[in-house]
Amino acid sequence: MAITRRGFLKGILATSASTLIGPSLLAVANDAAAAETAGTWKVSGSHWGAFRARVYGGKVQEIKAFEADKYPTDMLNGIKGIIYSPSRIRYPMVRYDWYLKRNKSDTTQRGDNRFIRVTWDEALDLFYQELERVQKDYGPWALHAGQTGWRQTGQVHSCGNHMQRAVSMHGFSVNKVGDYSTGAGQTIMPYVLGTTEVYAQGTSWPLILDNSKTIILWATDLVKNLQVGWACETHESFEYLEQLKDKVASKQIRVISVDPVRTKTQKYLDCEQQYVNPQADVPFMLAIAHTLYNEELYDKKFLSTYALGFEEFIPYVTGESKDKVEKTPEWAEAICGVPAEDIREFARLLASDRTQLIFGWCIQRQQHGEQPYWMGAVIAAMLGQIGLPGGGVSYAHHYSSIGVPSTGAASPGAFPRNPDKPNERVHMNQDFKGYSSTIPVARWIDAILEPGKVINANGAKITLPDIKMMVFSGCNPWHHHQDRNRMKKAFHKLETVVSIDFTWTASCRFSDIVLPACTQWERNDIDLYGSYSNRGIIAMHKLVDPLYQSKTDFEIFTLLTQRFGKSKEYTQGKSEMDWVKQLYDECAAANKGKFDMPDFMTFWKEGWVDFGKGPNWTRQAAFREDPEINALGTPSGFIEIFSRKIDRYGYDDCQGHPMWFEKAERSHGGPGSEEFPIWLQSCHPDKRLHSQMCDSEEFRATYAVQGREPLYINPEDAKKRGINDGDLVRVFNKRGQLLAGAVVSEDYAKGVARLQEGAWYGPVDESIGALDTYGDPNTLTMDIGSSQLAQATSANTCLVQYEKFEGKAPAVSSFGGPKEMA
Amino acid sequence: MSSNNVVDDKPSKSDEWKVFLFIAVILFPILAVAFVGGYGFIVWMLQILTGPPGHG
Amino acid sequence: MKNMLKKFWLIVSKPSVHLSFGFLTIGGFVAGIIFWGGFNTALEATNTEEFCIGCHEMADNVYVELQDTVHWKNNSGVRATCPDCHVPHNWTDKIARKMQASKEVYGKIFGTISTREKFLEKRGELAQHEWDRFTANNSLECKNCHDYNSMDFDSMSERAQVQMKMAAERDQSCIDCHKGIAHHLPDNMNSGEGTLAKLEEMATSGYKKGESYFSVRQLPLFTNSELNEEAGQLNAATEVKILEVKGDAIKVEIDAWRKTKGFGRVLFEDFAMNINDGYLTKEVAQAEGSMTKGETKEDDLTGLPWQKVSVELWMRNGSLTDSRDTLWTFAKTTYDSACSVCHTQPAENHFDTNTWPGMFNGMLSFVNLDGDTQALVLKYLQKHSSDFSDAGH
Amino acid sequence: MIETPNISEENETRASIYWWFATVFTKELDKQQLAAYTTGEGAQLLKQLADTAELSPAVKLVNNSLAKCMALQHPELELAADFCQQFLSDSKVGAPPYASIYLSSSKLMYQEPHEQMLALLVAQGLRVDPEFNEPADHLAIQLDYLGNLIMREDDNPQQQAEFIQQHLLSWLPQWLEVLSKVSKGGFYQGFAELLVAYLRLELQHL
Repeated sequence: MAITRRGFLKGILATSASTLIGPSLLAVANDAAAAETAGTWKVSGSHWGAFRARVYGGKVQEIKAFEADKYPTDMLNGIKGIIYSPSRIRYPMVRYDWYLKRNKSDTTQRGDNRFIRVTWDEALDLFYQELERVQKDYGPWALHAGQTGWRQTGQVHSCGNHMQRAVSMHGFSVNKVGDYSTGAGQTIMPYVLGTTEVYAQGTSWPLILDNSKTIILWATDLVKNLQVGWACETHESFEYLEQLKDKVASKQIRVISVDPVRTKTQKYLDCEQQYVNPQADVPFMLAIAHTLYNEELYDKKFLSTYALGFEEFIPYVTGESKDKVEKTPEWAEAICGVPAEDIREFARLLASDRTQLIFGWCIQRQQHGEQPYWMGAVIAAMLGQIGLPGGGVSYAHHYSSIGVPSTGAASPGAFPRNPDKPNERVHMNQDFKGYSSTIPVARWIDAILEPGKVINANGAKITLPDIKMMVFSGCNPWHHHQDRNRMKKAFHKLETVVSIDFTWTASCRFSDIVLPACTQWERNDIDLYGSYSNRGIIAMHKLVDPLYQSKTDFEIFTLLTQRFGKSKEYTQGKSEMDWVKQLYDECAAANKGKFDMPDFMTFWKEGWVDFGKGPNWTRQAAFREDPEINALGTPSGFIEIFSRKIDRYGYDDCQGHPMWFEKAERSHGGPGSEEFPIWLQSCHPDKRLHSQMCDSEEFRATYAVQGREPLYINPEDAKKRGINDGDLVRVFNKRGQLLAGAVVSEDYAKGVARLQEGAWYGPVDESIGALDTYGDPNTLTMDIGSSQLAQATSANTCLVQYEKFEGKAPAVSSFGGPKEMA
Repeated sequence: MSSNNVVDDKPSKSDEWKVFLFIAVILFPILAVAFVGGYGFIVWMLQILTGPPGHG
Repeated sequence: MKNMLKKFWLIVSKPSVHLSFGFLTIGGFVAGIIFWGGFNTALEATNTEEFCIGCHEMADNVYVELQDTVHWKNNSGVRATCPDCHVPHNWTDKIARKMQASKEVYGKIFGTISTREKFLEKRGELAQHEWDRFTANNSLECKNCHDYNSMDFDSMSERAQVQMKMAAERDQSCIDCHKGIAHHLPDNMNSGEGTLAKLEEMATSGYKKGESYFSVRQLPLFTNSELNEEAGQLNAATEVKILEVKGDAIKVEIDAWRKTKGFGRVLFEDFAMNINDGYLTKEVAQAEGSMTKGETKEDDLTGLPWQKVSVELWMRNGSLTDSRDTLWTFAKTTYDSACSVCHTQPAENHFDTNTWPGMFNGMLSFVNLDGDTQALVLKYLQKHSSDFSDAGH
Repeated sequence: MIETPNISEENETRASIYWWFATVFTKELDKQQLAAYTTGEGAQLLKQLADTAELSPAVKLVNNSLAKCMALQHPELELAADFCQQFLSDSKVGAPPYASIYLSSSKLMYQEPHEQMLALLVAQGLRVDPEFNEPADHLAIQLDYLGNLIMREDDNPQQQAEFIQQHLLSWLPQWLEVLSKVSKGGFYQGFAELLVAYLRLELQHL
């Protein structure tokens, strides 16, 4: 070593940089950690399916469907792309300008701005200080921590529960009622059939298969939507769909899909389609009622025994009510596009034998979305088959294993959402200063923009609160809410927004404090499989430790509550595994004597407990058998074709009985269709759960077009605009504009286009009206309440125009972390 | 029988009677009860190991 | 002694000299028959009620309790005695059980449950043995008399029908639901198992004539003081006025409203409010003179006619409390904890009284509540709805 | 034995320089460190490095942007925001320093480069400090490891050269390119260029 080989190092002393060299990032490995096995198989699950995963070297290597799942979806392939996405939130971060100026920051920068990394301690201190400030400077009316979403599966770490329990232990805040999926349906149906219907167990599939002669799939795509479930899904319904396919082939059951689109289900079953113009189902239904009535095909005895208000409804059909319009098939044809004679034939078919009506949720996610659901119940009541196996009406057979017989087993509870002692919070202030403490879920943007405004909702007067701070956990409103550009305006008015998530959603980019949660596969949990069939319980083994600086929801909110001295109350002194075990043990105790469950350790090792198959069950059968004892939950206890209660509310957009109301926008000759002729349908996606898994790059590439969300369009419409399959298109209306990739398909009728909801929002810049680069349909949708009754989302009342996109397309900015301002 | 100290080659008729009565009236009934009881006891013990009697 | 055995062996091991082959065979056979008869008689003697209550432990505790139950005295005159339920009918299991009884002999000698206190102390453990046995053999002894296949579901009350049909489908073990059907339940059951027991704990004791009380859970109603003619069912948290106390039975007055559409079987707490107070059988609801009928008016919101009624019926003395507050506290806790599994549950006063049944039914798919608790929680929600508190929004 | 023949003072210096680079790409600068770069030993170190022609353009970039930054109200926060933008966000809006993003076909994290690094660490009886909890193909971990390699008792220039070529220069040029697109301030880009130039210089001597 006599000669220094590197002249450039001359004079630099090894020690000279001591203050500039941090501690080593490496540590000596202990033998145990170094010992590698060939990998272990662990059990876990997701909304897309329960699965087993091979974990090796601290990494999820391979995922295969759980053996009880005989019909796994290919979405399992997207899971690794979620865990190892480069868009994961790796550290707690705070928006730079907010960090400097707190609640007085420049909020117009939101969504397109700089963040800085902070430590967990600092981030949680800031979060706590903001809760404190809002409670002290304003009051409970200024904080809205009530928005919740689909979370990840697992009952212990259910993120909404954690956030709400922790925030509630600090003080009161604004809450919501309803949800974005079924807002109109769940509000109207209790008036008509006595329950929400949309979340109720339906008649068992075997009974439908054995008894129905005709099945009407009304705006429902079973095969698409049953791929995902509220709990760890095992796809039991598909067994019955397979049997139905056979029965359709052998002509034992006639299935008709009433839809402007050829659905995945229609193609799978190889069944018939009854095309109907978008948003024009109600005229079609009224004409069916007209035919049933005129041709005396309706069940008078059923109506008089089980229903009220038919006499008040029928003059509307016969044209004797105040609008003096007879709802004849000819009248309907002009609106719904179904030839009058076909409508009559359709009505006769319904009445000819046992008919099961199955509705999806799409048609209640539109303006006046209450009406088609109500009218569906009226037709079912006229047919008189409600309560019979394979007859009547269902509003949820496309959802979370509804229709698979329930075992009746008790399912595991959840980490409690509410504080154990409701009246012991840090801040006891319950003075909402005249504002409402609960608002319809989809009206929070209205509240931010127009605080103090009084609106009608379900018979009540709601005074919209002046929200200053929002907290979101596992909730992505920048996916599920309507009208992005309106949201941008609203977000300019918010002082502080906190988001807890595992990946950089648009909601996180529009936030001030962003906290990294780990994914569901980085924690231990317990869940059921077969959400409505209660088929069994599954262990959700932690596959790998939380990556980067992410933490479980349990830990995040334990640390937050520590800051106001409530962490012990929060956790009840129990650890994550204590909770998993407790939920299991409580479930075992509830099932004792009915379903044998092994002790916890055996279960945890085995990974699951199966309860077997349940007995068949018919919806409303008890009511049919004895309408007095088993009265419905309606005001009268009977099916209410006419609701005096709704009538007395005096709303012009939802009256005493189902009616046809023209929409604010409607294609095929309706209002606004001259300027924007295309109806945009934003239904639940085929390859995601809402917005979940959109970030999984490789999987997204399997369906994206030129890296954009596919826009499904009709060949004739495309040709007229010079668009070929695979072209980039700009879709626009007065509310916004977006880029999408064209998929030209005969499945879509003229004037109909589909962009599946859940596509992530990524505007070119933070300005209002900016072009969305990936294809989030809610850039274009309308943010109005369905009616004064439900005040639900009206996403499917939306007209657009589209054109071939020319020029250099901006890069997709939907996926990835915070972006510096241009 | 205590008066008979010598073992005869041939048992007397009364001896045979006595033995017969002893076996038929005392010994075998006792044995039978013991056997049945023992059987019951064994089943009981097995039940302790394998749980109470089940159905079908 | 040795000689005696030797002589015995000599006689036994050789052919008989004096006694004929026929005599020995017949004699042995006859002795066998006599023995078997005696054995069986003795065994049966231990299989009688008299034998069972031969010791004061049984006579003073479980036997006395049995006498209050339907297994002792009922319409049909069939009585179940101790061994009918507690001794297996299958021979092997019966013999094993008899041997097991040696433990009981031991217990008797050492006075394990010689006093009421000792017995009560040990009741839980003893009961558990029997429950385990019934669980394992799927309540075989019960089913010797009560067969699912022989049940006439139509003649059962609606509530029983639902439960029994469900149980029958799975051939469920009777003891799953009917613990304590012939004897009292162990004391600690109240704190340990089930919400039913928790509800029962809230009941007050000693009811005064003329005072008003509230049911802690759903309770059967009868037309007679012998409590064997069914009249319907009282719902949870329903107010009743006590008119008469007669041993185990009490006569109560229920003031309620009913809809006059149909049979008018369902009783409601107030006019035009679907707060369920219980229901009557068709016969009682339709019979002339079974109730005092008051004013009739039409409910404006449904157009249905309602009628004020006052019904006097008998029920079992018990399961009543003098205030609804404890019931409401229990219901609120249950609502807050059990119902927070899914989405945020709506505040009590978010809906009005008649909207709650529909909303609550919609929530039930996700929670594990038994029928009594469901009824109670629903009534709590209705009684705290926007009709009773105006700060809902 | 004050000096072992194999761990020379020079090697200590070399290792220190890698550890210094590792620190730069691990964490934002605090006020004290920022001061060290404007007037203290950091400035001196940069000055010494700038004496070498190959390194001087990069050092100039660092110093220029530092001077610009110091004129702002919160220089250390501005630099922290730059750091966050460039290294802590994802590959579409930043240039996260993970080999997997640039070398794997899936563009996901924790891919083959991570597993290769993990194998190297395990072979040396090392692992990533649980406090740091990053994948093993994070640039800072790779540099830290390289420093350790230099400090090992057996002089192993061949091994060092291979490591630099296979595990660092295999992706750093790509990274540098992405960085130059997303970087607004030149501070961290300067450091990145300095690192790559330094590695290339090292290779010539190994």
